[in-house]
Amino acid sequence: MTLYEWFIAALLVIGGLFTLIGALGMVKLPDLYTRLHAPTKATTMGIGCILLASMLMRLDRNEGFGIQELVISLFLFITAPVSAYMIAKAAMHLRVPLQPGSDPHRLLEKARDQQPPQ
Amino acid sequence: MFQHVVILPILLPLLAGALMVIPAVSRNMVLQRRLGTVASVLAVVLAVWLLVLVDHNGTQAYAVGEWKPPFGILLVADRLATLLLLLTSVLLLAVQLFASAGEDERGRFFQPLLMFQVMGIQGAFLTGDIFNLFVFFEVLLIASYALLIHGGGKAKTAASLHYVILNLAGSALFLFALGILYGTFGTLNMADMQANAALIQNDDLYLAKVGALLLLVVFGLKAAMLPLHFWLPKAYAAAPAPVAALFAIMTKIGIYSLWRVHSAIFGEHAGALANVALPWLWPMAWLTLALGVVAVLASQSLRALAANLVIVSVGSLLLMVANPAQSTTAAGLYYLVHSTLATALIFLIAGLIMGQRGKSEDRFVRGRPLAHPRLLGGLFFIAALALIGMPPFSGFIGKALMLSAALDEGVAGWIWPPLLLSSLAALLVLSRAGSSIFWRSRGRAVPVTIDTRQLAGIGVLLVALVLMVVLAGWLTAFTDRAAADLLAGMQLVLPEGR
Amino acid sequence: MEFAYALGVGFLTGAGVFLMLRGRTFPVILGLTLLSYAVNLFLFASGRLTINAAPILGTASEYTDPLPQALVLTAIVIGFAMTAFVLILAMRARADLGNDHVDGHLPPAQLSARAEQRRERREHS
Amino acid sequence: MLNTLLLWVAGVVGLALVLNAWRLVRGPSVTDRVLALDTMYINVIAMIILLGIYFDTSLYFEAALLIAMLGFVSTAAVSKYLLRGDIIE
Amino acid sequence: MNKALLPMPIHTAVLLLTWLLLNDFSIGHLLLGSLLAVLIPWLVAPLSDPQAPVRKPGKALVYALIVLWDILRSNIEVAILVMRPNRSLRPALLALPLDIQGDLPQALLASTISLTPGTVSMDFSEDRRWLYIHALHVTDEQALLRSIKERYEAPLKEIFAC
Amino acid sequence: MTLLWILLLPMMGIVTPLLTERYGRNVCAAMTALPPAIALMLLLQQAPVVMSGQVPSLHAEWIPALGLNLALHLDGLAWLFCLLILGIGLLVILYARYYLSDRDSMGQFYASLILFMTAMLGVVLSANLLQLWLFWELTSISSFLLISFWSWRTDARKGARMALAVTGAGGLALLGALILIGHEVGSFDLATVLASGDLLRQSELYPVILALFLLGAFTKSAQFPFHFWLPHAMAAPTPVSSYLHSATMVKAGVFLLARFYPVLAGTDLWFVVVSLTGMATLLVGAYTALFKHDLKGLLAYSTVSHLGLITLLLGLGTALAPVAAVFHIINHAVFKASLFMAAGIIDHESGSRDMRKLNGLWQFMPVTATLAMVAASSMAGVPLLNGFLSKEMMFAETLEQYTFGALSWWVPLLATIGATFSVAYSLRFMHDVFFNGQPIDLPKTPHEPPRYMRVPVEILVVLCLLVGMFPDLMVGTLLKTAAGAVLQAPVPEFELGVWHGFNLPLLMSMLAVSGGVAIYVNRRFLFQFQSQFAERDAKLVFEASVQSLVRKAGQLHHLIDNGSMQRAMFLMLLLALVLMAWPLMDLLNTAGGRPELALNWGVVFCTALLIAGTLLTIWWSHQRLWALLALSIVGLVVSVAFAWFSAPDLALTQLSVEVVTVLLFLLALFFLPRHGPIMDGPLRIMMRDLGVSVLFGSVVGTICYALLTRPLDSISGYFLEHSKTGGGGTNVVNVILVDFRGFDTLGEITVLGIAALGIYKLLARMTLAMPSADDDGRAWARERHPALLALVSQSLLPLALLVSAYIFLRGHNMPGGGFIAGLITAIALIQQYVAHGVVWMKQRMPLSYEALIASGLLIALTAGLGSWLFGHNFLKTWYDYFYLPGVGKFELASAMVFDLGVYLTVIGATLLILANLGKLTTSERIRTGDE
Ligand code: NA
Ligand code: NA
Repeated sequence: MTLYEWFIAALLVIGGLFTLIGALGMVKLPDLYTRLHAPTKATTMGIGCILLASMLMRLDRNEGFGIQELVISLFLFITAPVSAYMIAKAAMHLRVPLQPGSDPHRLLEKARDQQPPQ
Repeated sequence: MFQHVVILPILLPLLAGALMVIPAVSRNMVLQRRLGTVASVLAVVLAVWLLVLVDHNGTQAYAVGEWKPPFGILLVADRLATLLLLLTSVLLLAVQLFASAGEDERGRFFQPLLMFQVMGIQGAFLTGDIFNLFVFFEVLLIASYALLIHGGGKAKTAASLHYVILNLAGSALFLFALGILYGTFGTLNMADMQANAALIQNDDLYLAKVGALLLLVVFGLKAAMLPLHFWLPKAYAAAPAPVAALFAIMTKIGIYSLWRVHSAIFGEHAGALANVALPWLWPMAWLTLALGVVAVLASQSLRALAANLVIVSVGSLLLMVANPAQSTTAAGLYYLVHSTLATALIFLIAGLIMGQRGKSEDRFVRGRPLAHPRLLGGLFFIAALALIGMPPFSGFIGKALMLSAALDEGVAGWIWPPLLLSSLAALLVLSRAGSSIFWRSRGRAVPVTIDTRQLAGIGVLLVALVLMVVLAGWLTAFTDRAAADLLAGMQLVLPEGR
Repeated sequence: MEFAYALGVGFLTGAGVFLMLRGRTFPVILGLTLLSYAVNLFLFASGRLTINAAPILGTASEYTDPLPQALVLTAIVIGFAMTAFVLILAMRARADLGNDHVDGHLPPAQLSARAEQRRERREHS
Repeated sequence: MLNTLLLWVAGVVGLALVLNAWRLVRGPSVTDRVLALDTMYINVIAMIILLGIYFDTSLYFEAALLIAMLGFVSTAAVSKYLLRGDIIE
Repeated sequence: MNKALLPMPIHTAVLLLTWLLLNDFSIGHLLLGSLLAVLIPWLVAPLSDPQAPVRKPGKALVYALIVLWDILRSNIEVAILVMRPNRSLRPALLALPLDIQGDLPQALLASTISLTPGTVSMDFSEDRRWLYIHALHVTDEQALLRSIKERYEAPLKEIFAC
Repeated sequence: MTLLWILLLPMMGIVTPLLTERYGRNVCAAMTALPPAIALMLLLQQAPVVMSGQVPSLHAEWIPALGLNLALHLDGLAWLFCLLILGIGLLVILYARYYLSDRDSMGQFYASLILFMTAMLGVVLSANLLQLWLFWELTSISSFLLISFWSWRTDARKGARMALAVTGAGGLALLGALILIGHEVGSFDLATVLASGDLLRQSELYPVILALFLLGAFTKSAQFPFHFWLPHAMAAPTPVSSYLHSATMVKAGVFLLARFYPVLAGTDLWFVVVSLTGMATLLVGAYTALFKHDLKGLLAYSTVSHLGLITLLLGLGTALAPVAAVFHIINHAVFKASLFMAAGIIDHESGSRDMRKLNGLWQFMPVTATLAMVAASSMAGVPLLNGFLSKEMMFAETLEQYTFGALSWWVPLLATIGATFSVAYSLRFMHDVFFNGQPIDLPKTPHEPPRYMRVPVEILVVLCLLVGMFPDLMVGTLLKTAAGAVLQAPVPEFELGVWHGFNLPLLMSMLAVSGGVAIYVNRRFLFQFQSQFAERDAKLVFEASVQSLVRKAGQLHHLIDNGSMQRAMFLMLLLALVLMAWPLMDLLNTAGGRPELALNWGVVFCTALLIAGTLLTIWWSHQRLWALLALSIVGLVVSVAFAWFSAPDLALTQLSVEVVTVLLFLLALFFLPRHGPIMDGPLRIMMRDLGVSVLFGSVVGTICYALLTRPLDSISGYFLEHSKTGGGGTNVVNVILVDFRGFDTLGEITVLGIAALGIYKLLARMTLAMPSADDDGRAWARERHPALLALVSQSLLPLALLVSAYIFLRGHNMPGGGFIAGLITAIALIQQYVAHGVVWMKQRMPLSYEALIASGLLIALTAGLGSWLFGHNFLKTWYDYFYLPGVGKFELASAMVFDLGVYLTVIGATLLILANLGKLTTSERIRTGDE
């Protein structure tokens, strides 16, 4: 294996690892709002590394200037925050508790009280 | 140019339908109706042309895209198909005219849907490719779903729900069957499939059998064979009159497919697969007819009665299919044409009657007197005679042909009693129906006009029924030839020159 | 691999059939959807299973059977059209008939159960 | 060598899929399920990209691209459904 | 530039670039891509609301690199956080007072916050003056808010001059 | 040709009354009578030919396949019947002119009457069995119209229906018999059949044929026990009765017996059945007639009785019995027609037919009374009248027969008893009506009828007298010829004299007359005896039995079809299951010889995920949103499976369809209940369904496995080989879709387009209850269109369109194509709908989706039709490579145009569906002011 290949392998391992960590987070984190952080791992580091690996692989095999994977990243980078945003919004609307027994709306007010606008 | 006449019965309605969807056309009722009438008349002309052509020159094939069979889709116009094309286009003309009197304004897209429906039907009759048959089935089904709900109303919605869901399940079964057939035969062309059927061996044989039997369910559902008939009475009774009239051909598509697939592909020549469906078809056909008789007796309204008479005709036809021979097939074919026309006629008449009887609609109860008792009574009388199978209309010829054919095949003992009893039941109930609707009245008639276009539509069917009697000699000879063709199996006809 | 595939198809089919036998429109449509997945996979299987042999010329040395793929594609599209129609029809039925039973009316047993519930609710309030 | 690694990575991604599926089953809130499904979409993208590397083909790229687009559309629609009931108003 | 011909120049550029990313570079694709890059904005222009223009493209590039770096960095931090027992976590709901206005800048800020691990934008207040943020693990809420404002909001404000 | 005119003239005459009705009663009657009158003259003109033993005939082919041809012949029997039909028919036309009131539609009446006349003529003239049947049924039909002429009367309607039912049933039996005969003989030609008597009598099917045949004949001729319909047919106007129930309709049955006498008679079975039936009918009719208070009722039962007599004669088997039968057919026709007419006059002029009220009419209408009494005497069998002669012949023949061996003497005895009652009821008709005191409560004061109303009666009564006194002169030749035609053999010598000397038949006649007088005188005792039997109205019995039949049928039908879709679905799936499982039992090895692919963890995970998703969908089917999420997993795995097993196009399609489906589900879910019952039926049903599902799934799985593990030899090699060279594309699947099987695709996009139109229709005028809160009663979020979502959706749109263009353009060579591209475009636009709402979209993109569908279909169609210009078949594609400096080689293909059609249709259809669905909800919510 060349160094180049080692690099690709490393990217793959990192990608897989972060994907798994995201999934673990989904399983073990205590509430929806904390779990909301998990897909970020998968989308950014996880998928990013794997896509990069794929791109490098293509370059290595001399199949032209194939960096289509960047388009997927572009899409994900644009959409992932909005997905999270919409889910969070829905959760707040449904009053999914932040901490056991809490009302998220109350907490929002509290958060604002702590910091008056400058 | 002439070689394209085979595909025109499909393309013409598609073109007409697509044009009618263009907003400028779809909002202009007059234009739409004219277009529809022109297309319908053209369809009849085309069908006659094709029929004459095929009768003289033999089966015509058309390779779509010029890919040689079995690789491309082949359209096959043989006598059987062309006769049914003619039937369909006559029906279309009648229905189109009738609906143009105002039924088509009770919701949007009626006229184009009519065209699409006919496109699907014509395609199903013409195609020589089993998957293409599925596609055209779906075309005609989705169009029928859309037509069934035309005008709206609770009854239509409720009936549609059953009709649509059951047919969706049927389509799923169709695809299972196609998967199995392709997975064993490796081909989709019907003629090729038939050629392979005789050669199939070992375990593939049983798998192919599964496919063939599944198709029996699929076509049985379309044909309303017991116990797959449950969708029919409601759907027919709820549909708007012209739609119900057009639906008269729907069950016949199932019968047609059974003939095509089970009498030809899996017919005599299919080696170990020969007549694989018959042992199952036989009892179900018989029960269909028997239940049809019971249902006819139980009918409480004209449309329900007509719908149940459809089941009876299906039962009779299935019995003909279940005994594949030239005489039975020919008799069935004649009766098929007759019963389609007669059923359509009674549905159109029922539509007119409903419009004049107020809340009693078409039920066999005392109701408001009709505004046109003589005209409608006369029409009803004619339709009733045709449906019962009494002279001088074509029903008796069809019945007599079937009785005679059953005798030739040595199955008269089974077929005669239900066939004769079904006529008796129809006679009992239709006379009760007529006497309730036309003679037992209360209150005063409300003036209702009957549009000439409605009469024209009915007239088309009447003329067709009369022609069936006058030209019965030619027609029976034709059906005989068609039956012979069908039972000889499908040959992989290569289109001329290509 | 083939066994796993067939297992999946069988499961989908069974589930589809079970749901299609339900009395409410929504489960029935779910069932239809599951069944059409099953059907599509089944039809696809008629060309047998192959890996890394997509029927794109020039990408492999041997290719899988392309015909079933084309058939399944057609079937998917048609299935989509049908599902859409039946879904809207179910809505329409609810609007017209006031309930979501496939027969357009609740069976007597469930009607009485519902009346019971309503009575209880009245008593509670 | 790299192929073996790929299989391992695919296994890991598959495991991630299963873990997310578990969250989908568990809930408890419907938003949890939606979130789990959204994450699963992303996992499937990874899976398909790995497939492409494994088979050394770019045939699956479009599928991955499509999932990226469509996953967003469905998540947005379901959230909208939860918020407003009516997704197109 | 002709507004009628190229209603959305940035889009056109992005589209052309994307087209070339999707396809291998060739003269043919350059032509085809240009055609599409002109045609598509022309089609979708009615469906696009006007947005604040980018005043400082160079800053924007720098900003993108900063965000990328932050993603890398914080990913590792958060990965470790996730692996630790739940009870050591101190999640918090924060309200970020917004200085920047305009849909696009605010959207970019919210997206940036969500993309960088450890924080998720949850909602805007109805008056669009607050952005609610959920943080996975906060020890100093004020510090976090301040860093967001400095590191992301300020550059954005500069880029869009709002 | 004359023959044809005899039939055709009346046939054309059917319309004349309808056309001339408006010109007054006389004109109408005259014009109605004209065609039959000419026909009658033609018939008389044929008399010398026929009497000389020749049989004019006519033959034309009609339906050779069925053996049904147009064949007419005029032998003696036919001539006799034609004479009766036309002659009495003309008299009835004249009579009816006066009988019908102004309220009655004369045109309709005459038209039906002439129709009936034509039918009867057809029956007797037919020389083809099936053609005979055709006219036979026409008589039933036209008599239905005649009996029900006064359709506002319940008894008329019911009587007509009963008559139709009974004769119709008989007609069907007859059809059976005739087809069997034709089958045995090999021809439906009457002459051939009549020459094949031995063949038929020796046939195995002879008993069946005879049974069916007699059923037809007996029902028509009102033979016991099928006689009950005849008295109720008396609800018809009297001219109808005097026509149908004397000379024609009921005579059709005996005509048939006579017609087939040479082929079907001559066996013990025939003689026993026919003579017993005839005798029973004779007795029952005669006995019952006596007790009828209704004038027409009496005559009706008398008719039954006399028909029994004729039948009895045809069943006796003696040499002269058929001659006697023919003779009685003539005589009965003549006297019964006149009697009905007389009864009609009485009814018409007195307003009643009740003999308890009608008394002493002699004073009021002496001429009519005289005529009626002469005719009644003939009916009673008084000497010097025609009825006497044939009755004497009958007595003589009963003495000749030996059908019942040692018990044969019962036949003359019973015949005499029948004749006795016949005398008694005839006496009652004469005495009770014209004498017997004064009329009671008659609605009108009786008087003689108009002059010409009596003429037909006069003519017929004169005939009674003439035939009675000069039989040989009047009917000798006719009888000989007709009997010859019946026997199809030389007629034995017979003598038609008024006086045969004192012999046993005369003694029987005298016994009958004196017995009849005695019975009539002592009728009170008999009436008393009879009154203890509750009279059963056959009409009510019939009606009740029909209703009970309908009810039972209804119950049975409901038992089978209770309107439950679940049952229908269950039966269908069960049938499919059985039909699939059946052949599998023979499959010895599930696994075939094809090597299997190796399993790996990815596949295991995916299968597990698929199964989990499937189970979850079921488990959550009551929690509908959750079920939808579970369904999405399944869809995702299916897409991955397609990708994994080398089907990238399928994966793409599945994915994009999946999303649109989910959106649709979500839209629908807004209006459907979001929760369902967990148990939607009894546990028993659930378990049953579960069982069937498990079996179904395992059967399908087994088949799938069996297929997968067997080698396949398919036509696909051709596609791989010709895709590039013939279709110009390297994506074989796409080339199949747009080229090899482009026709399928054309159908497929048509389906999509139609579905959209259908959904548009479904959504029209749909009123939905808009939920104002979610499941938990929580009000909806206030923000309609979150700004972030709106912004991002906007900015993604051009990107998505670019991707769709990318997928469209490369579809021919790489995964993609018009369909997927169309869906991507559609989804991107729908995303705008989700993000911005319908109103916003409508303002900014006023696009007609119908137009899009139409143009898509038309483009695809045009792409196909284009090849016609080049002399090729529909959808024959074209492609070529071009070079441009700087750009290099590129390909243009007509398939791209076709694909463009697909693309547009998909967009149009998808958006028409979703956007309209959205539109609907918006308008609703604005109206309800739910915000
Ligand atoms: Na973040
Ligand atoms: Na009296």
